[in-house]
Amino acid sequence: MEILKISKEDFNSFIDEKRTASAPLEGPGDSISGHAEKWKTIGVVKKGANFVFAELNSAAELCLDYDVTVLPPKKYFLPPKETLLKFIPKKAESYAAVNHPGPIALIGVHHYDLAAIHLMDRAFSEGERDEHYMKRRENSVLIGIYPTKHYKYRFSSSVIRGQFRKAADIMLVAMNGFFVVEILTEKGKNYLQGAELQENDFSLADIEAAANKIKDDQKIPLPIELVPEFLEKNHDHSAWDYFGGKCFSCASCVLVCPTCYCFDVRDEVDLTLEAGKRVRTWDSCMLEDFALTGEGFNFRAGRGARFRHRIYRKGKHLFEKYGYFGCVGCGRCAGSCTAGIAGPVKVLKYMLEHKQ
Amino acid sequence: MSSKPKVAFFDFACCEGCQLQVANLEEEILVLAQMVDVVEFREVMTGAAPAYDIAFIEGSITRRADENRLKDIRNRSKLLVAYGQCAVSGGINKLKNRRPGMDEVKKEVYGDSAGMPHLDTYPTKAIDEIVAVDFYIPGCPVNREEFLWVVKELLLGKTPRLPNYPVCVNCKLQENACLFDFSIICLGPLARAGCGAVCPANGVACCACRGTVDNPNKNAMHEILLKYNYTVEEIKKKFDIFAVDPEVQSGKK
Amino acid sequence: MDKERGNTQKKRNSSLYLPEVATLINKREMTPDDSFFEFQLKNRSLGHLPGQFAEISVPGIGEAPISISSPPSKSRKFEMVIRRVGSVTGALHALKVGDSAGIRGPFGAAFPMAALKGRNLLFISGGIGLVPARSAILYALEHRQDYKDIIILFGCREPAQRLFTDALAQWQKREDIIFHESVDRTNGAPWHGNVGVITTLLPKLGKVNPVDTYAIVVGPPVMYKYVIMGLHDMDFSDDHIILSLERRMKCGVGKCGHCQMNDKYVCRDGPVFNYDRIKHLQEAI
Amino acid sequence: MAKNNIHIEVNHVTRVEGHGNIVVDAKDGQIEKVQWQVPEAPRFFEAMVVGRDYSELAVITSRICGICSIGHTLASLKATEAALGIGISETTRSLRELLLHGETLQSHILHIGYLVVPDLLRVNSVFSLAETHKDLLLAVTKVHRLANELCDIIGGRTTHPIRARVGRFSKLPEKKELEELKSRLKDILPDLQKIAETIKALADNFPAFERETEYLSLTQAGEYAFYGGDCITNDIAETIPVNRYREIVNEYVVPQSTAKFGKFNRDSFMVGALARYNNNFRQLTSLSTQAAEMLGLKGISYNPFMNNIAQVVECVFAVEKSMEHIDRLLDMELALEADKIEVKAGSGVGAVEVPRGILFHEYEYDDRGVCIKANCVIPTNLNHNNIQLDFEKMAPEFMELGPDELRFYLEMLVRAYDPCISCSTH
Ligand SMILES: Cc1cc2nc3c(=O)[nH]c(=O)nc-3n(C[C@H](O)[C@H](O)[C@H](O)COP(=O)(O)OP(=O)(O)OC[C@H]3O[C@@H](n4cnc5c(N)ncnc54)[C@H](O)[C@@H]3O)c2cc1C
Ligand code: SF4
Ligand code: SF4
Ligand code: SF4
Repeated sequence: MEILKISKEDFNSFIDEKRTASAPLEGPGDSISGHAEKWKTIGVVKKGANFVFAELNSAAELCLDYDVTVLPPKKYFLPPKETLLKFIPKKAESYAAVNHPGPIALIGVHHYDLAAIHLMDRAFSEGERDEHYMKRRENSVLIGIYPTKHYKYRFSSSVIRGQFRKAADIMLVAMNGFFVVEILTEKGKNYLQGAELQENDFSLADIEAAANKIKDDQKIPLPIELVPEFLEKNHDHSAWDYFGGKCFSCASCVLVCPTCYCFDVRDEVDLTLEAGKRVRTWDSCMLEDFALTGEGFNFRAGRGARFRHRIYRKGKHLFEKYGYFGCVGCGRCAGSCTAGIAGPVKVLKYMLEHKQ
Repeated sequence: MSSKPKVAFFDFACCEGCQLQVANLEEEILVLAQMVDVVEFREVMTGAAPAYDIAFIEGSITRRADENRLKDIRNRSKLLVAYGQCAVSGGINKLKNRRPGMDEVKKEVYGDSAGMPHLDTYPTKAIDEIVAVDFYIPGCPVNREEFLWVVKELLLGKTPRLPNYPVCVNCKLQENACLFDFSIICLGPLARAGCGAVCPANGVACCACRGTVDNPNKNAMHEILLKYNYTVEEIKKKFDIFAVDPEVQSGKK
Repeated sequence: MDKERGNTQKKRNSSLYLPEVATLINKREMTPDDSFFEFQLKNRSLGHLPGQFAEISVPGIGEAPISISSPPSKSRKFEMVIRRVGSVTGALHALKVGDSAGIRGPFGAAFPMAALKGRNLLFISGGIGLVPARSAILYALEHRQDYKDIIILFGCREPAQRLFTDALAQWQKREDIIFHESVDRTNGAPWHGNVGVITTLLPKLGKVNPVDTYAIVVGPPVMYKYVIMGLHDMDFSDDHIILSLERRMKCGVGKCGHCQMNDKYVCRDGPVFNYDRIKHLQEAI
Repeated sequence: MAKNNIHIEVNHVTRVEGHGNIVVDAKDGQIEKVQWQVPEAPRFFEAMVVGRDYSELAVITSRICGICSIGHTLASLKATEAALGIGISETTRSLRELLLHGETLQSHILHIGYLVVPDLLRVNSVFSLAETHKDLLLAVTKVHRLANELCDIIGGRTTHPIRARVGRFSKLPEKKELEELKSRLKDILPDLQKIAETIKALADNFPAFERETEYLSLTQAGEYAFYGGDCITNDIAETIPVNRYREIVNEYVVPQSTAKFGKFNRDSFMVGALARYNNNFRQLTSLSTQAAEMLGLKGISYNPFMNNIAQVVECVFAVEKSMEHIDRLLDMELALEADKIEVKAGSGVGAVEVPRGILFHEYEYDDRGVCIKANCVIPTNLNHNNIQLDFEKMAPEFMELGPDELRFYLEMLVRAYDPCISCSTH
């Protein structure tokens, strides 16, 4: 849409202003404008040896030069635990929806995470629209960047295409003390109103170069278009027993995955039993009881079957449904798996090497 | 609820740290005291009652006399909840059972007086080795939130079901750095979650104080141990601290 | 054969998960574990089709998917049969007439009753599978002239677990229905009918025209494999076998992931499936 | 029935930690038997730890007592560090002292607010105070909650601390947390004042009973001792280093108790807040000195019921000291220390003052750092004998009041010691 630039200092003071603003905001889209709320501003910060997305207390905390965050930004749109409804226990007349997110800005979202958000957007808007997720998305501005630091498990270049641009409102590229600012949406443009934006003197080629600066060590070992069919044919591959035998069913791989969104719903009440809420929490298909029914049948009782399901969801089911590979190649699952088995690259390689 | 359920708290051999967690509920314990009728709780009140709707049992059993007292409580209770790892598995008190025999144990502590009758003891038993237990609240100590949650579930007539997934889930949600990344052997992948991964979050390996998940993948653990040059015995010894046997499915939920 | 769906719940701006209120107007015990419930919505009919389900909830306890067992109706009333297995079903059993519950739905794909017009219908229901099947059976009986033969096979574990005993007795008597029933074992109860698993009823049907007949099969997971084998023996083709599957479910609208088998969401793509559409799915049966 | 025939049998005194019984028999106005019995089930910790790795000892012995788990953890760490020859940094020391003060505050306020006040008001439990003394209860819960949160922030958990390890802390508090903690500590001083005033108003209900005994505690130059120091009593002129603790505690087994008894220069001694106060009161901080004066504690007291009052004074002390340590920590560069310990054979003793008095742990390790011998001497151990001797003096003096009152005051005396009975039996 538009390509401008801003100095890093100006950018930082601008987001700090947004963060602390108390006057009514001209926000993106109808849902935000008129709110007298400040922008909750989320950015990448350091936590011990790792990076995480967290609310910024100051723009100075931002670390845009990072390898990967522990959890993906999905936690802001599908929180690990959120209240869907409130009620008075045992009084069905009292059910009321809870859904009024304030505006948030996410700064420094890597392109693969944006691709994942695009996929989540599809999942939560298509069919029955999930207002809880969608309102949060509508009330958010996503400011993306291209990875600038190597991460040994990343393989995003072999699986994502341009879809990340469908989620991003703004893309940044850091260059010589400046950010090149690519404004992709009206929302992004509104957000940046009042920022010290200057004419751009960089070429598109510069952006391209920056976007592709970091080369991945890993890649999906076959053309992704062929993956669904490959998986379809290998439902009974020895890989499932092999990996199932090593898997702890700990769900680390799912919790850190930006394209996993399975959830559980349950009721919580106050100790007085006078008020309660229906909450949604993250759940995971890798956990043993995930498919256990009330009458005690477990439809995915085996570790291998659960492991296979996760891989199929990424490489086949989501791919076929949305037209984009269901894994964005962030490598988080590979990096967080204690057993060292969760990465799709590793799994596909094993399958190719061990033709059943 | 028509009339408030009569609730009692009892303790056997233990450090009473779990009932302290109940006391640590602060203002909430006053709310709790309005929701239920606390009829017996020796540590904080004077009073006794003939029967209970819910009896919370803390501690493990180490003597015949305590065994009888426990059976008597069971007979007078509709629901019996074992809370704290001492009650659930025998907990730390079972370390005693790892020693060659009770005589040696007694001698170690009481020396020449070890033979005196009032010092008698037998190998530590968990509560469900003696009476039927309806619900378990594991942990050393119990997690206050989980205790309250169980109480609420019972008040609502629900069946409290403990998390059946490993501590790693709690860890990931807190975005802790995994201890294996620092070559620290953590029992988290086998241990039952629900503690909020307090130990890894504080830089210390999980030692499975809440027992294991129903179906821990011990083969996977064996492989990891080999990778880090540990023996199975060394790990089993870690599980011994809280009397958890990853080889035996406890069936405790 | 295309999916048939009722008019799903009115679009709600606030939340997909916000239930409406339904009042319990009638309840009776059918077996020690199963009770019959009749609910009434405030100001609309549920608008379901046979085989659909709704999410029913008790605030503070939780929500559970339950089949609607009454046939489609313009009235505000609908019926369910609920087996007490855990927390939510237990709390529902504790409801008294006049109490209310939360309702979302109807959800899911229905039995293709319109597409089956002019055919023979073979209902095979095991245990609580009779509950969803009942809405289709009653629908077919209400539109008796639309269908040719109606065959009903019902089996359950023991006589004490028979549901809708009055209806079973009626169907037994009706001239325009072929009805057979069996129990796995009598367990000491007086019983003069067949004893044996439900597939032992199939040979009693004699020659059934597999081309003109559709089998509607609902029962516990273990039942499907054997019933399908039996139907294959009777030369049924896979597209003439219609199943209703059960899975764990949380949202009912194809998001939470619990009911997923391969790429299908049982809550949206099912629970009613044509067997030929799912037989290749390793996680289906 | 003769008027002065009394039989009292309290089977498990309530509102104390653990199981203790009181038995009194009197015929014709003559006490025939008065006994403090400890039937608590022993857990045999000294045998449990044999064969375990040095790194696990504090984790295990922390479970001796839920209420003073921090004290056990610290005594255990000190013993292990003494045995392995490990020093600790300023930061670690300050954090440990902070933890210890948090625990003292937590334990004392719980005892005073939940267990003693009901006696002073003659009700069965703190639950009955929810309506009549709401303000007091809210002050008590506020202080108790903060004390717990302090332990949480510094130790990683309120009970059975996680971060305190051999030679180091496995995680450090954030400066922000420390600053906030300090301002909240300041905040509760008025609440403590309110609690102190309430206790003062009720203090007449403590009986005027006295029995002089030997008071044992740690002492050190310059500071009212909790974490460091040597042993002192009012009967000795020179301090005795903690590694010679066996000369002082002289434990022995009696048939009435599964917990061991002890004695030094007299037939019994007393440990705990009053013993610390009696030995070290000149070293109290300014606010705690004021609190002592306000509560009528001046100089040495021989009334064991004053242990409760000394606890109130120590609450104020703990808050003041905690704030000091926080200031000290805020001035330091807080950096996580590496876990690098070289094991060797050796033995060592660690002692700290825990809420109920002086606590000793002693371990011996082999060259792989595996424990081969252990001994733990718990403060309530050391008090049992003193309770017994107080009973023997008190029973005849209070018999006049009738059996119900006698029983009441004997129970109240037991509570005054704030005994941790399961801990003493361990
Ligand atoms: C499409 C569809 C239609 C249905 N129709 C009907 C119907 O018409 N009638 C009907 O009665 N039912 C029906 N069901 C089943 C019904 O939804 C379940 O029985 C119900 O959800 C159980 O909920 P609950 O809260 O009562 O049980 P829960 O309390 O959730 O669990 C019940 C039992 O499951 C086991 N269990 C559950 N979770 C765990 C765990 N984590 N660990 C160990 N054990 C566990 C326990 O043994 C427990 O007793 C249908 C289900 C579907 C999907
Ligand atoms: S992270 Fe690894 S061990 Fe854990 S569930 Fe995933 S694949 Fe299994
Ligand atoms: S499957 Fe693994 S690599 Fe792919 S998006 Fe999920 S976490 Fe990232
Ligand atoms: S630190 Fe332990 S509990 Fe946490 S993720 Fe790693 S293995 Fe799991």
